[in-house]
Amino acid sequence: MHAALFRQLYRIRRTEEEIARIYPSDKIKSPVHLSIGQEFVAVGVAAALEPGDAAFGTYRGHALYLAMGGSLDRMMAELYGKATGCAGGKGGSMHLVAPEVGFYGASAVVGTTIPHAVGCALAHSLRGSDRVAVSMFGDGAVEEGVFWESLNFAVVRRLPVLFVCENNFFAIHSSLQRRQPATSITERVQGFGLPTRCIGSGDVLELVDASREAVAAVRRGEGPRFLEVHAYRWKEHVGPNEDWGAGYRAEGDAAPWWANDPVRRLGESLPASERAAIEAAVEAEIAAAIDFAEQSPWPAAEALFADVWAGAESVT
Amino acid sequence: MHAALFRQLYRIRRTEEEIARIYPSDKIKSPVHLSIGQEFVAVGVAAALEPGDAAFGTYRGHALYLAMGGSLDRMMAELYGKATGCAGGKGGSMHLVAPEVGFYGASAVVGTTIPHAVGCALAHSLRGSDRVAVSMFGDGAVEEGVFWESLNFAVVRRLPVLFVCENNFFAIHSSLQRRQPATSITERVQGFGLPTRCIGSGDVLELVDASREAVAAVRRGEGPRFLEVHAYRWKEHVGPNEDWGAGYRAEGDAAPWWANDPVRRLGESLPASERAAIEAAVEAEIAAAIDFAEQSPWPAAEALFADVWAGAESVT
Amino acid sequence: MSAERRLTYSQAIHEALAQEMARDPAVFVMGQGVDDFKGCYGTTRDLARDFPGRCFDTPLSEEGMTGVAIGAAMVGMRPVHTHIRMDFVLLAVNQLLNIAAKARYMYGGAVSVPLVVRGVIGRSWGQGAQHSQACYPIFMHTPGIKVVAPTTPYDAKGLMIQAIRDDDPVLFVEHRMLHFQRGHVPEESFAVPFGRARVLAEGHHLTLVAISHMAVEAMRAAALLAAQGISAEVIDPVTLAPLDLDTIVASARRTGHLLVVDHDWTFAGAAAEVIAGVVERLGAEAGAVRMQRMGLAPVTCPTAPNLERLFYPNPQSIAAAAFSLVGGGGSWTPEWMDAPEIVEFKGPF
Amino acid sequence: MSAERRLTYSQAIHEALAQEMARDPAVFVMGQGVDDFKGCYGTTRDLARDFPGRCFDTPLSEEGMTGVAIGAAMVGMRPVHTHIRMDFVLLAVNQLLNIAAKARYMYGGAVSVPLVVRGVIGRSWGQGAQHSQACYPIFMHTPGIKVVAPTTPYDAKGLMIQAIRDDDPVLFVEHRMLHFQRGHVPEESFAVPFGRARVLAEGHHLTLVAISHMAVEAMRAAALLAAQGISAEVIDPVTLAPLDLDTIVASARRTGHLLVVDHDWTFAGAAAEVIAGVVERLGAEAGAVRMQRMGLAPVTCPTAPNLERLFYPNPQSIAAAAFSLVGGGGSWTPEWMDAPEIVEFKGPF
Ligand SMILES: Cc1ncc(C[n+]2csc(CCOP(=O)(O)OP(=O)(O)O)c2C)c(N)n1
Ligand SMILES: Cc1ncc(C[n+]2csc(CCOP(=O)(O)OP(=O)(O)O)c2C)c(N)n1
Ligand SMILES: [Mg+2]
Ligand SMILES: [Mg+2]
Repeated sequence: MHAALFRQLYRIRRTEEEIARIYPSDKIKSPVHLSIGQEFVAVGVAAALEPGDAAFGTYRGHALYLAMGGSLDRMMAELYGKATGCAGGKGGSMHLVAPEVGFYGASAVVGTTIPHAVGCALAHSLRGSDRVAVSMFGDGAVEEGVFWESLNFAVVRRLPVLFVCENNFFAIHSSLQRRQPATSITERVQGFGLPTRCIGSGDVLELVDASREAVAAVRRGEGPRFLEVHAYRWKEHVGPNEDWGAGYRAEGDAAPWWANDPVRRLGESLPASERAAIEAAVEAEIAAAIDFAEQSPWPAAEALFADVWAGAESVT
Repeated sequence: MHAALFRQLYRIRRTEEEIARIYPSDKIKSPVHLSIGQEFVAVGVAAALEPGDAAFGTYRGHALYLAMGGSLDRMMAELYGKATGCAGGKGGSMHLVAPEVGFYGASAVVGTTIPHAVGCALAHSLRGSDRVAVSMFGDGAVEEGVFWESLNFAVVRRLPVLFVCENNFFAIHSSLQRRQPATSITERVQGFGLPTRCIGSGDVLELVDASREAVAAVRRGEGPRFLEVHAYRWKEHVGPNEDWGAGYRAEGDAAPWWANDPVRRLGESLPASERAAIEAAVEAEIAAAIDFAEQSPWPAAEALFADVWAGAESVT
Repeated sequence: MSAERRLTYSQAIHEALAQEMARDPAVFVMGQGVDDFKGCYGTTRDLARDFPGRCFDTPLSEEGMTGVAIGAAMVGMRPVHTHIRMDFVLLAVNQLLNIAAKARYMYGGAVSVPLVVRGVIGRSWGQGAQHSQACYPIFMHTPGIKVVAPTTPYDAKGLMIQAIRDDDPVLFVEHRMLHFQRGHVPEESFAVPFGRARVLAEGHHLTLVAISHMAVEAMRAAALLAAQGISAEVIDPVTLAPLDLDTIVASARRTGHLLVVDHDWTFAGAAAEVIAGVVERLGAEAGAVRMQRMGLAPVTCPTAPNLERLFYPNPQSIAAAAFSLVGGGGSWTPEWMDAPEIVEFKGPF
Repeated sequence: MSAERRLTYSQAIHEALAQEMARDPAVFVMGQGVDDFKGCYGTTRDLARDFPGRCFDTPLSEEGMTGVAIGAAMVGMRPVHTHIRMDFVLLAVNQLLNIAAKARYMYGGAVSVPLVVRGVIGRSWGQGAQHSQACYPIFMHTPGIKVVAPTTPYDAKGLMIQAIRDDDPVLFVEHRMLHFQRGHVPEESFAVPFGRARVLAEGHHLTLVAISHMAVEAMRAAALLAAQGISAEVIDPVTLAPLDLDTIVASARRTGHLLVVDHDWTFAGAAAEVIAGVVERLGAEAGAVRMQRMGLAPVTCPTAPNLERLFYPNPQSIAAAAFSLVGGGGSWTPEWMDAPEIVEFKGPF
């Protein structure tokens, strides 16, 4: 398992580092929200899922898309705005999607996909399926009323959904304590009477265990569960740079997270040769994906008018 | 105090009974949501307020409007759609308003006035005033995301607002257990870290005490508080009739509330002569209000175009 | 024989829902009160009994429940989400415009949202400011969501079936005063295609394009006008997006006069679109048609009965406007006609 | 001398806010990130420092915080609620339309809501489906809320001051590509009244009515057209509700050609209103003016740069449409003009 998890983590980390490297070239003409430092959250949760399960995420979605098994080539092409992108070049970094692996899409409006996961769980429940839906969102999303509405309905109907709050303590430049009460997110959710757990360690293995336990219970029909996972964003909110000088957070706060970096730690736990093989394979895959993106064609002009409606009709 | 409370309770009860009596005549051409059986909630809370405090309510708003000191004449005229109504006949039963006594208005969209009370409290806080804002809403409003958004902000900013949830266990024909988790509303709110209290007794005196304690703390700057008050709606959701035959609730559930009727109980605690005097005065006041409403003129045709904009300008 | 089968608009919607639920297990109905004894004006009555688990009540969470419906639709279900008042759909605009209307496009065709949102609109018994709005222009304006507003029981059934089968999100607009109107409805399942207006009455002096319940009022106005020797063609657009401009333009070109009567404010609304669309389509010939809009007074809806009467277009005011548009000389005050469905309505709310 | 004082649009808004906050203690600024180091494109920078407690960050709760602003306004405060993207205002439509726009009327004049809502609109750097919408027709359509969309720094300052002082709710529309445009702005406080369009360039062959950033693009188109001997009058409506139809009608009547260029979809939108309003106002003379709309492609906004270029009107496409509207013979393909503010923009987001 360690090798597989490391591969996932390393692949996401390096992919995003490459995105940051490429970004100043203006080849990626759209905002990117990097998960560098937080990859373990998506990786740890996705490791607990089975085929047929589904996940719904956010604009900070490269990690979840890849952890769910989305094509790296098509993601990179999407960032470049190419026809071969997972959204045909029409969605960009904020709207990754891969229904073929159960990733039903990312949205740039905070909180909006939370009820979609619940609706997917409702569909599973109406169909008598034992598949599970996962909703991943940030600490900021908890402030949107739709989170509480979604939680309420999921609990009332005992739906097979796992809520995962990726708490990185900031929404853009605004710290958690400026936006939310002193009680923890988990404490507030507990009041709704569902099992919750908070993982503050940054340990991907602990998260995998917790996710497996939670997903198994949800799959058994025990109703929704909630996980809060602490993490830290290493880059600026949007874009390829660091922003320690901006003044809204202290570089020192990041130090424990750097020291604790799950990518490095898991890598170190592997035999050197195994690790080197994984790294080499991933590097080759990323280089190929960038190449794929660069070589791919732009969408044809007609693509502008495609995909508005299901049929060919023009409506407005 | 008992006499004053009884007067308020009796006045609201009898006013609404008169509305129910008049309603089949079609003189009141707009939906009415009666508080019969629940009057003690508005009365108990309003008894804790001082001049300059403010309250925000719902379409089931006759009780709060009157408890805050709104003019009975103008309320009755408003129900009749007359020019002398508190909203000039343009709002009807669902949009009572009386800023002169701190009642900033009722809305027909569930949950909408909750953030207004918080905004009013914000204004008090920005001005350094020690006035308090009260938000009254039903159990159904707790399902709207805006409730949680409002609660969150009030706690973060420690605003001088008292939230009062009037829990009558139904939203239209839908029972609480179909709509919300098994945990109580109070338990769910507690997670936000503010002091809460739930009054299940239907006892107006207990509620007055609880409200005074809560309002005093809020006024001292201790931040928001939350009260849940159980009550029971005796009439149909909207309209003048009973609806025990409709099948969505059992008449037996109402029995304890009838037995416990605070209007009757408080009345019985008064000396007979004092009670009789209050009743006679209230009956005369109600008769006069009905007469006022019936005699008042319709709004002039020009009133159609007034009050859209602050200035005289026509915009669209 | 089938021509004699008459149902109310409410029954027609009910029949469409029941037939589609029987046909396709992916179809389900959700919304506040859909399973209660009133059954949303009867449109959902007994569906919860006949289709266990597939017609259910929801919490009071419009934004969240719309998102839930969207999520279910994304994975292949066909929800019909019912709102007893369109005004409450204003709580769900974010989910409908930012997600439902955009999902297919922003995901490059990978995701569909086959969702029907029913919104009940319109006057009745002093509903006032927040319980009477039409709101459809909001949805017409944004690509990716269709808007239909049937007037007859026949169209209500056929368009509901079409809306459910359609792979795009559809806003289904129902006027409360139409629910108990009766008309011919075949028993068998049938779909009415989107984008076709109906000519309710033929005429040659002027074209009345009238939306939703205004089509009923316009037919009454046409009767008043006929008595003055003015022959009005009455067109019900039926679907607002897509809009059948062809039928409207052909009629307007023929009559030379176009009065658009909306059950909504005119400013930046559906009636503005009809006029602008006709003008563009006619191009250099636009001068051959006199055009005008008519709709709600540009104010919030009042509850006082006398003001409410002035707020809405009615057969009298429509006929008077039409009369002056065609240049009918002198001053004519058409007689007041009470609409029975409005006079008789006192609930259910 | 004052004529030489040039500010950016962003600085002009900042100056308006600071001057009004200094003048009236009831004025305060709230919104996500308004007190951070980016200060909403600089428009709110340092206000938190200069006016302690009166410029503050909020949780991510658009509906709730809009309600909070409304509640504060009801009791006499004058909040300026800032949204870094108009798309997020879609979460608050219920509070804005069901409450802010209606409070005065449904409470019979007893309550005012002097609220300013700032919404940043428009393209930039592949913002895509959910970060680029204009949304103003939603608000234009409903009585009780005003909508302004200034184009120049001068108007940005003067209209912000007017909006804050106005006793009605006002939606203040700012295009991201305008924030760093420069222009003359007097230092003293001044208010620009609502309801007056500006003629940005005089001309006699056709009238270009262009909204928000499209006014900048239309001026470029006018330059292309001038080189072809076509003289375009460019009108910036400045305020969308109220709309200054007088100025537009007078110009269109004179030029005989009206092209409305919107930074939004045309269907049931602002451009439809302009056309319908002009048609009604001209009445029997409407045939003397050729009219047409132009706006976003009727699709969701894509992120691929080549598609985004096709999605928006640009000087070239505006000039070409104008050329064919005035009946310019033959085929003319105007040269492509890159807009510097678009090419240079790469954030801040
Ligand atoms: C409804 C809405 N409001 C505001 C924004 C602007 N915005 C984009 S990302 C973001 C921060 C969200 O914080 P969080 O949920 O903690 O996620 P993170 O970015 O930290 O991963 C905000 C406020 C938005 N996209 N959507
Ligand atoms: C946003 C919204 N959704 C739905 C409705 C329809 N509606 C009117 S009253 C009501 C029930 C509200 O229940 P509750 O808050 O418990 O108040 P009660 O009527 O019991 O006093 C509903 C659902 C509404 N008015 N507003
Ligand atoms: Mg965060
Ligand atoms: Mg209730």
